[in-house]
Amino acid sequence: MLILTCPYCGIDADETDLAPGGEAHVTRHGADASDDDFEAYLFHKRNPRGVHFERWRHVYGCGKWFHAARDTMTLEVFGTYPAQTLVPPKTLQTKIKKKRPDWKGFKK
Amino acid sequence: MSTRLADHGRLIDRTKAVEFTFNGKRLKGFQGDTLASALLANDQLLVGRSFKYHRPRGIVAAGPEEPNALVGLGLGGRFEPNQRVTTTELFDGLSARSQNHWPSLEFDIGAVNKMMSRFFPAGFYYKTFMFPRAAWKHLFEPVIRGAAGLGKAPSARDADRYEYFYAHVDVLIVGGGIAGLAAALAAGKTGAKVLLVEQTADWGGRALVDGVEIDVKPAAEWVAKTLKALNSMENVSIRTRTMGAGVYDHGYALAYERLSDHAPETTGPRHRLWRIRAARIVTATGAIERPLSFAGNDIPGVMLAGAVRDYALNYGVSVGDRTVVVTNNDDAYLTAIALARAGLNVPAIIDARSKATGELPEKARKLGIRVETGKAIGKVIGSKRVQAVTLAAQAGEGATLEEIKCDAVAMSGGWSPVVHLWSHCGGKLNWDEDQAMFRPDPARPPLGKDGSGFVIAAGTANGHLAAAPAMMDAYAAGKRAAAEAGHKAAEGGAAPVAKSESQDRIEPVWLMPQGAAYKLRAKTWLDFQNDVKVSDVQLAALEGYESVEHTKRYTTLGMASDQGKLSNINGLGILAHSLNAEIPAVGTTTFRPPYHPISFGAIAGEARGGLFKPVRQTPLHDWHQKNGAHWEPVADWRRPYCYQRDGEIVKQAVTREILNTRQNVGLLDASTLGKIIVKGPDAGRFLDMLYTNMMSNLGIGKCRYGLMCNENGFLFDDGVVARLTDDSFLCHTTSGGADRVHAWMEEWLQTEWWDWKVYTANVTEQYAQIGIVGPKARQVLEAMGVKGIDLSAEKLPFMTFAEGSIAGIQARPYRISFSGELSFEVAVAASEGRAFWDAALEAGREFGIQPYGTEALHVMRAEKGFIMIGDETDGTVIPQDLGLHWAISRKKADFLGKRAQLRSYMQDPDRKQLVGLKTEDPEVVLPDAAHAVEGPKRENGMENIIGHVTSTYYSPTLGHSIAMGLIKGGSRRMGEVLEFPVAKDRVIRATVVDPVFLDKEGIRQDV
Amino acid sequence: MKRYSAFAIAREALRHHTGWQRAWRSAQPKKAYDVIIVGAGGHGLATAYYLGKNHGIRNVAIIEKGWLGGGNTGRNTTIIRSNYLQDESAAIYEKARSLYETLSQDLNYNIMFSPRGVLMLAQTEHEIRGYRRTEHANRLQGVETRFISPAEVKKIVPIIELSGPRYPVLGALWQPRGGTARHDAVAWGYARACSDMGMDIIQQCEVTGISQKNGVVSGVSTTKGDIACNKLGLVVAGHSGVLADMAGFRLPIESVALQALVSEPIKPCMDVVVMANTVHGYMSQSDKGEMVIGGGADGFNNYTQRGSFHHIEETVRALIETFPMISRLKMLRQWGGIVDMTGDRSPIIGKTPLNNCFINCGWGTGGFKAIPGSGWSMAATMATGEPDSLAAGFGLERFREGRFIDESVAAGVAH
Amino acid sequence: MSEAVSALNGAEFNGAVRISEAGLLGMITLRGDLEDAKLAAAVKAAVGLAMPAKRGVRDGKKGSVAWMSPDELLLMLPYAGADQTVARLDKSLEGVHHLAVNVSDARAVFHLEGRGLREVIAKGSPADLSSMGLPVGEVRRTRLGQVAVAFWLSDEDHLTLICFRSVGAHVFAWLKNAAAEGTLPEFLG
Ligand SMILES: Cc1cc2nc3c(=O)[nH]c(=O)nc-3n(C[C@H](O)[C@H](O)[C@H](O)COP(=O)(O)OP(=O)(O)OC[C@H]3O[C@@H](n4cnc5c(N)ncnc54)[C@H](O)[C@@H]3O)c2cc1C
Ligand SMILES: NC(=O)c1ccc[n+]([C@@H]2O[C@H](COP(=O)([O-])OP(=O)(O)OC[C@H]3O[C@@H](n4cnc5c(N)ncnc54)[C@H](O)[C@@H]3O)[C@@H](O)[C@H]2O)c1
Ligand SMILES: Cc1cc2nc3c(=O)[nH]c(=O)nc-3n(C[C@H](O)[C@H](O)[C@H](O)COP(=O)(O)O)c2cc1C
Ligand SMILES: [Zn+2]
Repeated sequence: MLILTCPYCGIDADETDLAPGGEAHVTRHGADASDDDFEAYLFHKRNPRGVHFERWRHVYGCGKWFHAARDTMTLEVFGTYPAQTLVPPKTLQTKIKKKRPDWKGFKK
Repeated sequence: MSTRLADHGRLIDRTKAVEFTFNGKRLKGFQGDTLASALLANDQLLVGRSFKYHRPRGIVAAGPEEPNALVGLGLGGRFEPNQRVTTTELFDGLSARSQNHWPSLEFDIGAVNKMMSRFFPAGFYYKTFMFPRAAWKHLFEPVIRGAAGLGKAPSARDADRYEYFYAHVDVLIVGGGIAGLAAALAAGKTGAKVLLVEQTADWGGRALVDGVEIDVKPAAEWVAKTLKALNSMENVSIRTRTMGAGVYDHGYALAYERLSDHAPETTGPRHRLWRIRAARIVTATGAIERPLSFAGNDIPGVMLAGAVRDYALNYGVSVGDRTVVVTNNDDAYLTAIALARAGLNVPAIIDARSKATGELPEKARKLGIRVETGKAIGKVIGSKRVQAVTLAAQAGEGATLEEIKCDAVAMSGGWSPVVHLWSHCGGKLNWDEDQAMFRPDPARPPLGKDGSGFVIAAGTANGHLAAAPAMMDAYAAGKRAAAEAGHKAAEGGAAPVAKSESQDRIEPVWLMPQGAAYKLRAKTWLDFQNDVKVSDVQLAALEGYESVEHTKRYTTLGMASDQGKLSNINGLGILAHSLNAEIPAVGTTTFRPPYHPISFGAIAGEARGGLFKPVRQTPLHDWHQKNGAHWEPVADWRRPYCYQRDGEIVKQAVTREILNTRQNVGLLDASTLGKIIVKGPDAGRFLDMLYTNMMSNLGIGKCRYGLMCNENGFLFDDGVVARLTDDSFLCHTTSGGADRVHAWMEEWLQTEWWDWKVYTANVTEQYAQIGIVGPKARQVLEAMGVKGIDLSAEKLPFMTFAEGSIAGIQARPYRISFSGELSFEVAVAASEGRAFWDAALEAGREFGIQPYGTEALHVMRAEKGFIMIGDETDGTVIPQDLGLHWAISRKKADFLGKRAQLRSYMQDPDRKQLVGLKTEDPEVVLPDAAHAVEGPKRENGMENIIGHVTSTYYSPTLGHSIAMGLIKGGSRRMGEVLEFPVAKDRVIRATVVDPVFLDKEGIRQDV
Repeated sequence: MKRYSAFAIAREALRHHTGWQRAWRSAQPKKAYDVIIVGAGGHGLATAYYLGKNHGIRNVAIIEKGWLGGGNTGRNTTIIRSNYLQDESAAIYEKARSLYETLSQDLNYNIMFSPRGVLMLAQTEHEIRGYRRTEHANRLQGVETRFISPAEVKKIVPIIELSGPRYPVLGALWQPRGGTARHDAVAWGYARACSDMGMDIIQQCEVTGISQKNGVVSGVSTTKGDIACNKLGLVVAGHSGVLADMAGFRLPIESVALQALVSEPIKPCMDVVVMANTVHGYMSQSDKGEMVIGGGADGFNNYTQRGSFHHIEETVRALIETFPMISRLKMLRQWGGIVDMTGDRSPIIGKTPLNNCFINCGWGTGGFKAIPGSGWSMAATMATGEPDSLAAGFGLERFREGRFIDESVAAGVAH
Repeated sequence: MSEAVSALNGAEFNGAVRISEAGLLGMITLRGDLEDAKLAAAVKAAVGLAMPAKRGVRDGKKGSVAWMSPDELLLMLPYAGADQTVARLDKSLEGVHHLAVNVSDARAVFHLEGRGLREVIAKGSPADLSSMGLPVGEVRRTRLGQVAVAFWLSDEDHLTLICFRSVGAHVFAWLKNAAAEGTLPEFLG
C-alpha cells in the first residue's frame, strides 16, 4: 500500500487516491514513426528489478499526473516530480545513485 | 478432572455468574472467563476433533495460537464456525457447538481414520486414487471432499455490520504487555502521536502471571499506573480487543477491533478494521510457547505449561488434579510452582536437560516437587483424556522406566517470539542458538517508503525473554520509534526496572525421547489440527521434499487455522535434523497476514447491501422509478430500459416506444451522455489529435460526430462535438465513457502536450439532457414555449444548436439524432431537469408523447445502421472496420491511433468488417453474438469461424429482423449468404446487406 | 522409478514408510546440456517433460533459482477452464484441459484434477452478450460450454445470492469440464517424471547471464557456474523481462503483483468454481475445505510477491455480495505472486531475436490451466525450431503487426 | 428558476453528527494560471476574496473560494448569480487563457455539524483527518468510500463536503451510516 507525495498539491497520497500509469519518460512516436520505434513505444516497457521511473495520477486529489522514482524490489520511493519533464531531475538522479551505487543511471 | 479452584482468578468476577451452552448442555461460568476457561471449569476437556484422523482434541493453549478448540458459535445470522474458545469472551446466553464429528463429539465414526492412519501418511493422496480414472471424480474425491473442512458453513445472511477507520499516527505499538506499555510510555512522553493496541480485553500480558516486579512493586501496580498515565496523554490512544492483524508496505497496518463479539446485543458495528498509517510500528507482541514432541502429546489434557498457569492464575481453573510438567527450560517450573501453591498435585517435573539447578528448579524442589532431569515422556496413556505418562530417558528410545498417573500434562518446549508482524513486510530473522529461537534481525528490518526500517520489535517479541531486558528494550524501542518519527525524547525518561526470577539455559528438544521409535514418532504430533506428525515430516525429507516450503506443502504442516504458531519451529527442528542441516539453513516459511484470522465482514467494511457500490442517478431518476422504469445498468448509472405499462411485457413496451417515437414523438433521458468542455487557443488543434476527423474547422454553433481511438488504433469512444465559441468546444461522449475520455484528455494535456493552451472540464452532471424525438418533436417544443430560438429547419438545421429559453428554462437544444428522426436534444441545468421533463410531457400530451428507454434507442439506432460503442466495438475494432472511413481525416498529419492503423494487420483486407445481415426468414432474429462459419473444418478440428453478430433485433418499424455483424472481408461479401450455426443442429442463413436499413438518405432526421 | 499405487502404500505402511524413493534427484549442474530450461515452474517443467516424452530429448537441465514450483505455480488459485473466445486461445487451453484429464495417469502422480465445473457469472447485459459470444464460439471450436439461466446457476451453487441489489445474477457461462487441480502436485508430478527420464532439476541456482556466439545462444551463467547448451528455453513468468534483458532483447511485459487468499476450512458448501468478473472476485473450495479466493492485480511494477490490500477488500466485498454466507468466515492467509502481463494479456510462445533461445511467458493471471498444453507446444517449438500449430498465433511478432489475441473483448478476465 | 431543485432537496439527518444537504449553491470551476494577477483580480471581483493559498479555502461575505489544484479554483456564491459571474469572469479575463464554467448543478453539497465529524469522514477517507493532517480552512480532495469528494472545515464543528450530483444519494446514505449514534471510535478526540 504505497504512499506517494503529490508534487503539485503536496499531499502524501494513499495508493487508493492514486492511479498508476506505467513507465515514465516514454517518447511518443506518431504517424511517421518506423515500425521499430512504434513497437517499442507501445510495448517495450522497462520492467527492471530495482530503480524504475513511472507515472501516477493523483486521481482522487488534484487530478495531476506526476512521476515517481521507485525501487520495484523494496518499494522504496526515491522521489516524485512533475510530469512535465523529459528526464528525471538531476538531484534525484544523484540521490538514487548514492543509495543504489549499482544503478546504471537513467537511460532515455 | 479440570475444575474451578476456590481462589485465584485475577480476571474473573465470581459475583457475576454467566450461563452458556455447549452442544446444548447448559453450563455456568463467570464474567471475565473465556469460553476456554469456562469449559475447563466444567470439566469439558474434549472440545473437538482433528482434521484428518478425527482424533479427540482438547484445549492446549490460552490465546489465539490455539489449534484445537474451535467451535461453532452463535445461531442463525450470528453463527460463526471455527471460533477459538480461547479468544472468545464468555457472555450470557453464549451457545457453542463442537465441530468435525459425526454423529457426536464423544462418538465419532470418522475416528476410524485414526486406525487406518498408517495408510494415510503425508501426501498419500498423490500416490493413489489414480485408477480407474473415473473413480477419482466419482468416488475418491467426493469422499475426500466430504471429509474436508472443520466447521459448518453458515447459511444465513450476516446479521451484523462492519466498518473501517483510517488512522494516521507517528507510532503504532502492537501488544499491551509490559513491553508494549513501556514503549507507549516512552513514545508518548515525546509528544508523538501514539496508538497502542492489545488483542485481548486486558493489559499487562504475561508479566502478571509470571510474578514479575517492576520498580520494586508487583507488575500489576505498574500496569495500573502506566495505564493511567497513558490515558492522561492527549497524544496517546490505547485500545483493547484490537489485534494488529497485518503490516504492509509503506507503514500501512491493519488492526482488527472486535467491538461486540463479547456483547452481541450491543448495537453498532461488530468489527472495526483499522487501516493505520504509521511512521513507525513497534511490535511488542510477546512470545508463544512451543509444545514438546512426544507420543500422545495431542491427547486432551496435554497443554502448554504457560496456558496451565494462565488458567490457574487468571481464571482460577485447574486443568487437572495431578499435573505432570514436562520441559526443556526453566519457565515451566513457574507452572509447577503455581500449581503447588494452589494446592494441586504435581507428581513430577520431567526435565529433558541433564541438570536443572537454577533458581526456579530449586524453588520447586523446596516445595517438595519431584524433579526428574535427563528424562522424557515416553508416551501419554489415555485416549479422550490423559490417564498417565511413561517416564523414559531422554537419551533413549522410549523404554518405560516408570508409569506416572496423572490427568494433565503441562509441556514447554521453550518460547518463540511472535515475529509475525515484523516479518509480514519483509523483516528478516536470525536464529538465536542460545535461546533456541528465531528473533528479528535488527539489521534487516522491513523497509519503508524512504528506505529505512519502519518496524521495531520490542521486549519478548524481540527475543528478550526475561522481564528486565525486555523492559529496557521496549522502553528504548518506544523512544527510538518516536525519534524516528520526528519526535525527540524529553530528557530524563528512564526505563522502569523490571525483575523476574532468573532462568537457566534452555536445551532444544525437537523429539522426545531423542531416539523415539517409529511407532512413537507416528503418534507424536507437530500440527495438532492438520494431524501432521513427526513421522510425516521425516517422510517428506526422505522423499526429497527438502525445502521447508516443500515440506510445508507436502505435509500441510503449519497450514491449519493456527498457521503453525505452535508447530512450525518444532517441525523445522525435525526437518533440519532429518536433512542433517542447521535450522537457520533450512529457514522458515513465509509469514503472511493476517496474524490471526479476521472476518470477511470486517474486510468488506460498510460496503454491503445498499452501500455495496454507488449507483449514479440522473435528475430524473425518481420520475423513472415511479413510472414503470425497467432498469438497465449502464456503467455506474441506471437507465430505464423501457417503461412498462400495466399488463405489458418488456418486449411489448419496447415495441410501443419505438413505434410511437417513429410515428409521433418520444422523450428520452439522455443525461448520462458525457459532456466535456475543451477550451483554449489550442483547443481545435488538440481535438484534431484526439479525434480521427477534423474538429478545428467546425463552425461555431455547429455539431460534428467524431471518433476517438487509442494509440493502438482501436476505436474506444464516439460522440458529437459542438463548437460553442471560437476557442471552446463541448464534446459529447458515451455514457460509460465520460470519465475515461476526460481522463484521456487530461493525460495527453498534462503529459505530452503540456505547452498547449487547453483547459478541460467535465460538465456531464451539470446538465439534464433530454431528447425530444420524432416527427412531432418540433411541435412539442413549440408548445412548451420557446424564447430566443428559431426552431425552424432553416434557422436551426440538422447538426446545429442554439440557446434560449424553453418552458421558461434556460436551454440549449442540439439538432442531433441517434434515432434517425427529427430530434432535439435539449440540455438544461440539472436542477431544472425535472421541471423541463414535466413541461415536455405536459405539452407533448396532445402529440402523443411517450418516454422511451435504452432498448428502443438501441433498436432505432440499429435500424439506421449507427454503431454502438461496446456492441460494434470491443476494443479490437478500428474505424475502418466499421466502414467509417468518412470520419477519418486524410488531411491531418497525425492523430492518436493513426500510426497504429498503418500496421500490416490493420491493413489486411480480410479483417472483420461491419455488414448488415438479413435473415432468410424475416421473422427469425439472429441470436446475439451468433457466429458465422465458412467452408470445411480447420485441421485442428475447429469450425472455420469468419465473424459474429454484433447487434440484432426485430425491427417493428420495418417488420422484419435486422442485424449487424463483423465478418471477415465483409465489405467484399455484399449479397453473399452466410451460415450461422446457432445450436448443435440449427443453422440460420442470412444475407450480407448494407447495415443501414432505414432511410439511407437521412431524410427523416433532416426536416 | 518405483510406481505409486494403493498397493505401494500398503506395502510401505508395513515397513513404516522407510522404503520410499526420492520424488526427484537432487542434481548439480553438468558442463553442458542439449537443452536448458530456465524456471522450474509448471510451464518449464512441462516443457522439459514433453521434450523428453514427445521428442526424445532428455539431456536437459531445468534451472530454478528457488525451489521448484515456488513461483506462480505454487501460489495460484488453480482454476482450469478453456472457454476462451479467440481461436488461438481456445485451441491451446482446450489442449491443456484435455491433457489435464489424464495427467495423473501419465505422470503416475495424482495431481487431483477435479473437473467440477466452472461458472462465470453474467451480471450486466454487456456481460451476457460477451458470454453468449463465447458460448457460440466455443461450440464451433469444440469446447463444451453453455450459457445457463439464473435458476440453473442457483441449482449448481445453492449458496449464491441471485438478486443482489447492485448486480443481480443474470445467467452464467458454464463449463462443466473445467475445474481445479492441486497446483503443487502438478509441479511435483512433472518434476518426478523429468527426473526419472534422467533430466537434471537444479534448484537454488539463479541464472545471472546468457551467453551467445554470433547471434546464437551458447549457454548461461548461474550462481552455480557457467553451463553450456544448444538450445535455451526461458520460462520464468514474472521474471521474463529480467531474463530478456540478459539476452539483449525487450519484451512487451510488465511484472505486477496478483493476490489470492484463503478462508479457514469449512465443510463442503460449494462444489464448483465461480467467477464474478463484473465485481472482480472468484472463489472455489479446496479439497481441504478452505474457500480459495482470487482478485485483481496491481497496476504498478513490483517484484515483492506482496500486493496492495485494497484489492483484497474489493474482492471480499464482491464475494460477500455474491455469497452472503461468507461474511462470517475469516481470512486465514493472503499472499501474492508476480505475474507477467503482456500488451494484449495473451501469452507469448516462440522464437526470440536470439537464435536458439525460445521464450514462453506472459501467462499473466491465468497460466496454471495452460501448463500441459503450453509445455506440449513449447517442447515442439524448441525441438523443431519453429512454432508448432498451437504456438503459431502467440509469437512476439504479433505486437509489431498489431495482430493481438485479445480475450478481454468477451467480458472475460483471464484467470 | 423557482423550479430548480438540488440533488437531495435539502435532506437532513441527526446522528452522532448533524448532516444536511446544502440545497442550491452557486459553484464555478475556474481554471487558469493561479499566479496571474489578472486572474486574482477577477476572483476578487467575483467573490470579493484574495487568491487562496495552496489547498486553502477563503470565506467571505460574497462567497468563498477553494484551491482545487495548481490550475483550478472553485468559487462558491449564491446559486442565482453563477451564470452572471461566469460571464463576468470571461469578460474580465478576455485574452487570458482560462476556463470558467458553472458547475452548480453538477454537484451535491453537504454540511456536517458536530464534534465527531472528523471521525465520520475518517471511516471512509484515507486522508489524515487529524487536526494536524487537516487544519481548519484547508481543502482535501480525496476518496470517501468509493467516490471522489472534497471537504474542508470552517471551524472544528463545521465541515462542508462536495461530491458529484449523481452520487449524492449514495453519499448521503453512506454518511448516515457512518454517523450512526454510538459508532464513533473516539480516536481523533
Ligand atoms: C494469485 C494468483 C492466482 C492465479 N490464479 C490462476 C488460476 O486460477 N488459474 C490459472 O490458470 N492461472 C492462475 N494464475 C496464473 C498462474 O499461476 C501462472 O500463469 C502460472 O503458474 C505460470 O507458471 P510458470 O511456470 O510460467 O511460472 P512460475 O511458476 O512462476 O515459474 C517460473 C519460475 O522461474 C524461476 N525463475 C525466475 N527467474 C529465474 C532465474 N533468473 N533463474 C532461474 N530461475 C528463475 C522462478 O523462481 C519460478 O519458479 C494465478 C497467479 C497468481 C499469482
Ligand atoms: N521467559 C520466558 O520464556 C517468557 C516468555 C514469554 C513472556 N515472558 C515474560 O513476558 C513479559 C514480557 O512482556 P511482553 O510485553 O514482551 O510480552 P507479553 O507476552 O507479556 O505481552 C504481549 C502482549 O501482546 C499481545 N499481542 C500479541 N500479538 C498481538 C497482536 N497481533 N495484536 C495485538 N496484541 C497482541 C498479547 O495479547 C499480550 O498481551 C516479561 O515478563 C517476560 O519475562 C517470558
Ligand atoms: C490453492 C491454494 C490453497 C491454499 N490453502 C492454504 C491453506 O489451507 N492454508 C495455508 O496456510 N495456506 C494455504 N495456501 C497458501 C500458501 O500457504 C502460500 O501462502 C502460497 O502458496 C504462497 O506462498 P508464500 O506465502 O509462501 O509466498 C494455499 C495456496 C493455494 C494456491
Ligand atoms: Zn495532488
